[in-house]
Amino acid sequence: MKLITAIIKPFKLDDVRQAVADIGIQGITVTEVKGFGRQRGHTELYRGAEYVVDFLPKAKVELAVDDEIAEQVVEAIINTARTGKIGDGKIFVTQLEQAIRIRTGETGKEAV
Amino acid sequence: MKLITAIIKPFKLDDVRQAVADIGIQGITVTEVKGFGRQRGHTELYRGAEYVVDFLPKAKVELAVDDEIAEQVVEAIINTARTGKIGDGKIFVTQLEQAIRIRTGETGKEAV
Amino acid sequence: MKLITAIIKPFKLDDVRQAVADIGIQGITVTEVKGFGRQRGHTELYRGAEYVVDFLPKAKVELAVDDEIAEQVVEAIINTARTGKIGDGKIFVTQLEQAIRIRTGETGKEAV
Amino acid sequence: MEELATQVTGISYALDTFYFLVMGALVMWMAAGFTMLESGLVRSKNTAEILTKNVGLYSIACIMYMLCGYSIMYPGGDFQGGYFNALANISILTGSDNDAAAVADGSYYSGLSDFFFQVVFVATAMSIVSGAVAERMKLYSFFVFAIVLTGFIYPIQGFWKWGDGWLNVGNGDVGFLDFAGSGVVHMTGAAAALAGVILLGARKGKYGKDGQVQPIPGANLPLATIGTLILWLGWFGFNGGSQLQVTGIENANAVALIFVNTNMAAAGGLVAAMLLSRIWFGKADLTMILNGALAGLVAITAEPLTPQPLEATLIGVVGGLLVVASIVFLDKLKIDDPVGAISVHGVVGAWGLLAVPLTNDDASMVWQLIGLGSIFAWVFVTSFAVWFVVKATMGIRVSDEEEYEGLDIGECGLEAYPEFVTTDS
Amino acid sequence: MEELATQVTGISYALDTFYFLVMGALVMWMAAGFTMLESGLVRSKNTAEILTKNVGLYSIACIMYMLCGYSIMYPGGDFQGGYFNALANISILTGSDNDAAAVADGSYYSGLSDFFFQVVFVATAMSIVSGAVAERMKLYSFFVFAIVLTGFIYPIQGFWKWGDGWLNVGNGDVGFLDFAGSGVVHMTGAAAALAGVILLGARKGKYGKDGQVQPIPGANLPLATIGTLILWLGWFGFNGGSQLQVTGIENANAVALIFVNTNMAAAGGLVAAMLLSRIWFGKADLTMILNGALAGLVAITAEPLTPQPLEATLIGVVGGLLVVASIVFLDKLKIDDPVGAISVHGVVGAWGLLAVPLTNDDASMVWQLIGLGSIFAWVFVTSFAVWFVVKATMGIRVSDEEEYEGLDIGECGLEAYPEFVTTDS
Amino acid sequence: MEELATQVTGISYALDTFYFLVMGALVMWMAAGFTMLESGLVRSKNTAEILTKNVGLYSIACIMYMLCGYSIMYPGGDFQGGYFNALANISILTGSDNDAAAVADGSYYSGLSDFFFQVVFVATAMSIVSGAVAERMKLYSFFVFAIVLTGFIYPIQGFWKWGDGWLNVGNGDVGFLDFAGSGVVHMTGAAAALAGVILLGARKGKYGKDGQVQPIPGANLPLATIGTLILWLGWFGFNGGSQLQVTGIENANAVALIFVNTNMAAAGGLVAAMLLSRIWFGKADLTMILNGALAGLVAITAEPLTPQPLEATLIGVVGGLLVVASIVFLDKLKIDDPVGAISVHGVVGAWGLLAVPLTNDDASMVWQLIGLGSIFAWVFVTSFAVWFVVKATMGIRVSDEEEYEGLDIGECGLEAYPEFVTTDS
Ligand SMILES: Nc1ncnc2c1ncn2[C@@H]1O[C@H](COP(=O)(O)OP(=O)(O)O)[C@@H](O)[C@H]1O
Ligand SMILES: Nc1ncnc2c1ncn2[C@@H]1O[C@H](COP(=O)(O)OP(=O)(O)O)[C@@H](O)[C@H]1O
Ligand SMILES: Nc1ncnc2c1ncn2[C@@H]1O[C@H](COP(=O)(O)OP(=O)(O)O)[C@@H](O)[C@H]1O
Repeated sequence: MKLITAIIKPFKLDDVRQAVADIGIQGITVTEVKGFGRQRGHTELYRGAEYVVDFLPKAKVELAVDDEIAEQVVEAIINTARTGKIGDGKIFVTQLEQAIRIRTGETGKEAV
Repeated sequence: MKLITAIIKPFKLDDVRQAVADIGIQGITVTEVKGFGRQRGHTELYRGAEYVVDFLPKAKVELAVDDEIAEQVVEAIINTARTGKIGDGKIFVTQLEQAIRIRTGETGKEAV
Repeated sequence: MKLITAIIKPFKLDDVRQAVADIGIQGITVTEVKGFGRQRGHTELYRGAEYVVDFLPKAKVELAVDDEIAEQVVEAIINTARTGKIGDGKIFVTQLEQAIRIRTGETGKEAV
Repeated sequence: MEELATQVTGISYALDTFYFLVMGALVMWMAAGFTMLESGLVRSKNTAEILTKNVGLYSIACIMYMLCGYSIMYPGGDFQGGYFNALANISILTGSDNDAAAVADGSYYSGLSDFFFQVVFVATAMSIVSGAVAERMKLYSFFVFAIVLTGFIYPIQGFWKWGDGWLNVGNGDVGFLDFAGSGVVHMTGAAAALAGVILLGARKGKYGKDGQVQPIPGANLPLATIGTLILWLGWFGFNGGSQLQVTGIENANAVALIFVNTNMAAAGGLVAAMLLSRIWFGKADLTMILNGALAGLVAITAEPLTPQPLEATLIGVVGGLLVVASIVFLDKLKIDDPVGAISVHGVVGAWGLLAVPLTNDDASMVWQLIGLGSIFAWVFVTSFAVWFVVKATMGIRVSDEEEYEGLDIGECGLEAYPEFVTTDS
Repeated sequence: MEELATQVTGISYALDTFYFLVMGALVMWMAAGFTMLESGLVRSKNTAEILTKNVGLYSIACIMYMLCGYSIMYPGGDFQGGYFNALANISILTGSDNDAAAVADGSYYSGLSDFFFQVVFVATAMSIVSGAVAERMKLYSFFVFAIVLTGFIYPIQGFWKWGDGWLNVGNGDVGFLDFAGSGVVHMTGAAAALAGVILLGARKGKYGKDGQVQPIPGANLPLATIGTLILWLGWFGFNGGSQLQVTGIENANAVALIFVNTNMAAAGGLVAAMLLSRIWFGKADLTMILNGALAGLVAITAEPLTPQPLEATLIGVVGGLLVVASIVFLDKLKIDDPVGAISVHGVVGAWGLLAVPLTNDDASMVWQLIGLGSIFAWVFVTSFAVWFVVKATMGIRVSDEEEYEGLDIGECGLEAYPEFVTTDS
Repeated sequence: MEELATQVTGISYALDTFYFLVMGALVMWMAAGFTMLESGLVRSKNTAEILTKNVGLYSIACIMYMLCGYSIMYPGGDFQGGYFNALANISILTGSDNDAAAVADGSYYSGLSDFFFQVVFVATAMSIVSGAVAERMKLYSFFVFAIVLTGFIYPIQGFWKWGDGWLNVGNGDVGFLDFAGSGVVHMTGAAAALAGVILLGARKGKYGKDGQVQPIPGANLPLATIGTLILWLGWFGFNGGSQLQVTGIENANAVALIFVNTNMAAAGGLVAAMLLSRIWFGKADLTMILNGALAGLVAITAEPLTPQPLEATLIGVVGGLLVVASIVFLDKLKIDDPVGAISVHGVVGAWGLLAVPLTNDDASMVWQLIGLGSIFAWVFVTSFAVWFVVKATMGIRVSDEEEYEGLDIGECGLEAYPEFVTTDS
């Protein structure tokens, strides 16, 4: 199994969820994160002094998937999360040794 | 070493912490995440219009553990986090190449 | 490639960012997490009753880096995040199978 | 004896002036009510901007009404029929006030206390607009409109009724009554808002592709609630002060009855909206409930003096039912009003005007409709024109990116809650 | 001459009426104080519901008191001993008020201003209940209780004292005094709350297995603080208006002294709670400090007129000490009161009653105890019965799941702070 | 006839007393304004502490002013030149008030109403300090200073001007005027704050190594905004009550003019700050805008009666411009004032004093400078000494760790927003 972690623009989250659901992924876990990258944050002003809020809000999407569909999932994320503008984010894939569904104790493919 | 990541129901967090502490785990890291899965979110209402809040708050627990006790930890989490109802969550296990304690620079087993 | 995950004290975040940027890392992703460890939380008081807030706010920094500079990055983090006091945090390193830049579809080294 | 009479006159004058000032201060406090209500019902990313809009519009309203609005609305004896002649009548700037002779002549309170009371009314009308156009309008375009509304559009129709113009009872056979301004103030604000909203369009994402409503919940309901309660308190001044005098048994009784009726109408509106919301939606939707209380208040404003307390409660009840239905209905028409201002002040303002003849025989339904129609038409048409010009020149809507990112950063450069982690919405 | 006398009477009547209305408006403002205080001291997931409860109960109280409460409490001359006969006396619905003859006869303010002042008192009593039962009670069960308390339970005991019933000084050798309602209003609210809390039980998780207290911190302390300051301000109306008249040197001096004493008692209570909290717990617990100020206010309410300012301060100090001890003690008894209402209004309300004889010789300790005991017994027993019936029929407590998820979603269908990320609690 | 005269006197006395109490209640309400303003402009981790500070200082101010401040400031006829003799004059503690004879002699309002009005002024002065020293000062050290300022430093300079001391017009050729306290109250607060800030130092991280300003945004701008609007409302009492009497045509007109001018100055200050902020920084910085309104209010406080409304607006405009410039300038000097209190109340307070001769011929620029200088010098020097002693004994600054973790945990043991997830800052 693979653990796919995608850092995406938050407003793309709904589309990405839809896209992976279409492939048959039934569950994902999302975290609000701050991204620092080539895309720059914005400038704020407070009482005459400027300062840079240098992070950007991003959504981190984690999905555990079966090896067979991993590539397909990655493709789907790329296609939906891409705007073509800087800051679209990254996808990281790592090897997942085991996945267990707590409720049933099922493992592996059955668990995700 | 293994990195064990468990997505659990938030109100089970204290029990899980206790259970893994009993096994001798001294540290864990917890993140508030939003889970999308088979368990459905709830419906809200605003000015006459309904809408679905389709995520559920979940706690993501991360523990770096020594290979030897990994299984035991997983068992402990399953046993305490299980309610038997849908949405109990998942446990993911990945291989950890290295763990370092920043304060001392210790690595591996000593570090976790 | 490696995925380096560092749990650090939040007020060290800026220094760590600076340090890894100096090595040439262009992007990082940061999550606010709660840490439970040897370092204890603080006691609060509410209407005459005490209670322990037993977690500490920590920053989780994730960086995908090329194998070659992984060690250098880990060193840099250790050096800047260390205060020598308990609670400085941990660094975990895992193997990254793949990294993709969503915007361009670049993979591997080019992507991070 | 004569000395005593002078003393008594001085006391009477002082009491009426003091009453007027206290009532005016309560109405001024309504500015805080609108500010909190609106800042609670927008998203967090637009909160600093709506705060800025509200405090800004209040100040602009005061300045414009001082510079010309007051003299347009109350041209006084010298008024010869031309609105703009009225600009000459700017004694307010010289701060002269009634002397003993004027008082002997029948002036029973300070002219400046009248100005103070009136100026906070204009601000109220303008506050109504800011809620309806929230979360997407450019800040300075809004302020330009505020200048025109408070300096000209409002005072001109205000003159019709309260400045002794053609809509005033006593001028021929006119039977149009609007005691404290369901029409002159509230419907005016709503008409201006409606014109703005039509030209502005809905917030991005409010209406789905198939027309379904996608709610955009307000970020901070305690603020919306305290805003409503502030308005409720301030309304005692709004209606109670509109009696204009408290001395004398009759006046004192009148003010007391107005306080009771104002309170009962709000209570009735709130309970009605709560029950309707419970029956219709299955839940006690707090935002509807708050709008219900405000609807009760708007409904009783046109005539808080002739109904008995029980009747006042029922007038409020109808207001509360109407406002819930109206909010749902306007959403069907895709008229996007984040705080429900058009429903509360416009639809229910009209109801308030039409309810007058039910308890007051001096009003005729025909004249109420004439008054309603002419005020609405005047304000809507002129406002539409002004918004149109502003749109064509400065633009009235922020860019899509700014709307997405929030107006706080774009317009104010800061965030209302910089430290709090919010979900992106 | 006669004309002048008439004018003077008109002014006097107007001033007393106006004073009464302003004081009443300040008391109405206390509704906002309770609303904010309570919404700051509950968890974020129960905030919209407590807001709904507060604005709803205020409205219900106004309607019930108009429909029957006022006539039960003040049956007037026609009262023949039977409480429910009083229902006949509903002149309030017809809005008649004093005419010149009645004023000549000694009526010195508008009857409707009296109703306005009284109605906001009932709402105050009911507000006290909502805080104590917060975070676990069903919304509509609460409203059913509100109907009974404000329409019947409160007015009946109110009649005993203020409606010229058996507890009123002047009726035989009665020496029970309760100037503005430490007992009639505050302890009444607390007794009703206590009955409810006993039947309702504590919030899940408040008390650990071994009985230790597990604090459930309030989500928003700025709101709790502004709520307290609103109550402080409103209390000037609560106590100051209870003099019932301001004209005449003596009355004016009395109202001034009441303002000063009210303020000093609050200050004393606050400082005392702060110091005790510092010594006992080692920290300046803000929630205790706020309760201390309210305790000072409740304590002085039974007699704000006979103490000197320094004595008033000390009466407040004792209130402030008592409230801190009481809150800790009630938690030991596992009486779970999220906002401390039972301690502030009940325990300290009793202290207020007992403090009257210290400075006022017209009160006797025995009669203070009789009054205290009979009001408490009446309200507690009848409230218990009503809560019991409601529990047996509609139920009073939400399900465990709803309590865990928060009452906002369950009862109101929305969230108070939908965008803000909160830790699950 | 005589009876009627007595009645009229009673009414007149009552009206003036009632007016004074209502104005005083409005000023008391300013305490809530400062509390909200400051709690909105600090970081969330210091919010509970600033709330505690504000409610605590208000209470301390009331107690100290009762115990000795009032008699020092208004020693009355018995005053022989020695300040501390004044301590004998503590009739306030015995609650005696004017009787008929005293009223016949010319006392036209209750002495206790005067105390009430004055006591809320002291609290205002002290509130100014708390904002400037926020986020780093020890709670109890602050309270110790509060005791000294409100009990001694403030009353002594207050005596100079308002207690008929050497700065009062009528004493020889003195031409110093300060109607409602731009100097006596506002600049006093600012001078004490400045002394504290100098000894205390800036918040960690406020100024970068190369001296650049690193903004520390306030956590909750809706609170800051409602705080400002509360202050705006309260200021009608602050300035309007300082006329001291409302009966008589002239007094009533004066109070009305003061209301209007107060309102216009605030509006002018707000708009000026908004435009300057727009031009200078490119954005409508809400915090500057709010400070602009307060600056307008402070500016008009020294003389709200002689300017015409348009002049009042302009005096406010200058205040609004000054405050923006001053805030930026003080940051250059590394004087760290989280809420801008020194600029709003000090710099603009001075402007208010200097603006008096522009419209009032009774004031001379020389005497305005003398008054300004002597008040500032007295307050600054004595405050500096007190802060210095406190620093040397108890310490005034919390430890670096406590400052980093937030004063809420350290001083109050709890958090203001315990459930909300905040970014660490
Ligand atoms: N090496 C990295 N490790 C972890 N996260 C990264 C890395 N590089 C970028 N990111 C994340 O991806 C986001 C987008 O990256 P950015 O450089 O701004 O644009 P792009 O995705 O177009 O290359 C960043 O905000 C950050 O959250
Ligand atoms: N494939 C997956 N990858 C990542 N997280 C998942 C995945 N499936 C489920 N989850 C997480 O686990 C939670 C519980 O899953 P759910 O399907 O609701 O019930 P159950 O755990 O009983 O199967 C989800 O809310 C989500 O956070
Ligand atoms: N085994 C572990 N797995 C995951 N996170 C850990 C583990 N041990 C510690 N941590 C994280 O590291 C932080 C610091 O650990 P702690 O034991 O307090 O001090 P130190 O870093 O000095 O050993 C913890 O707050 C927790 O977030």
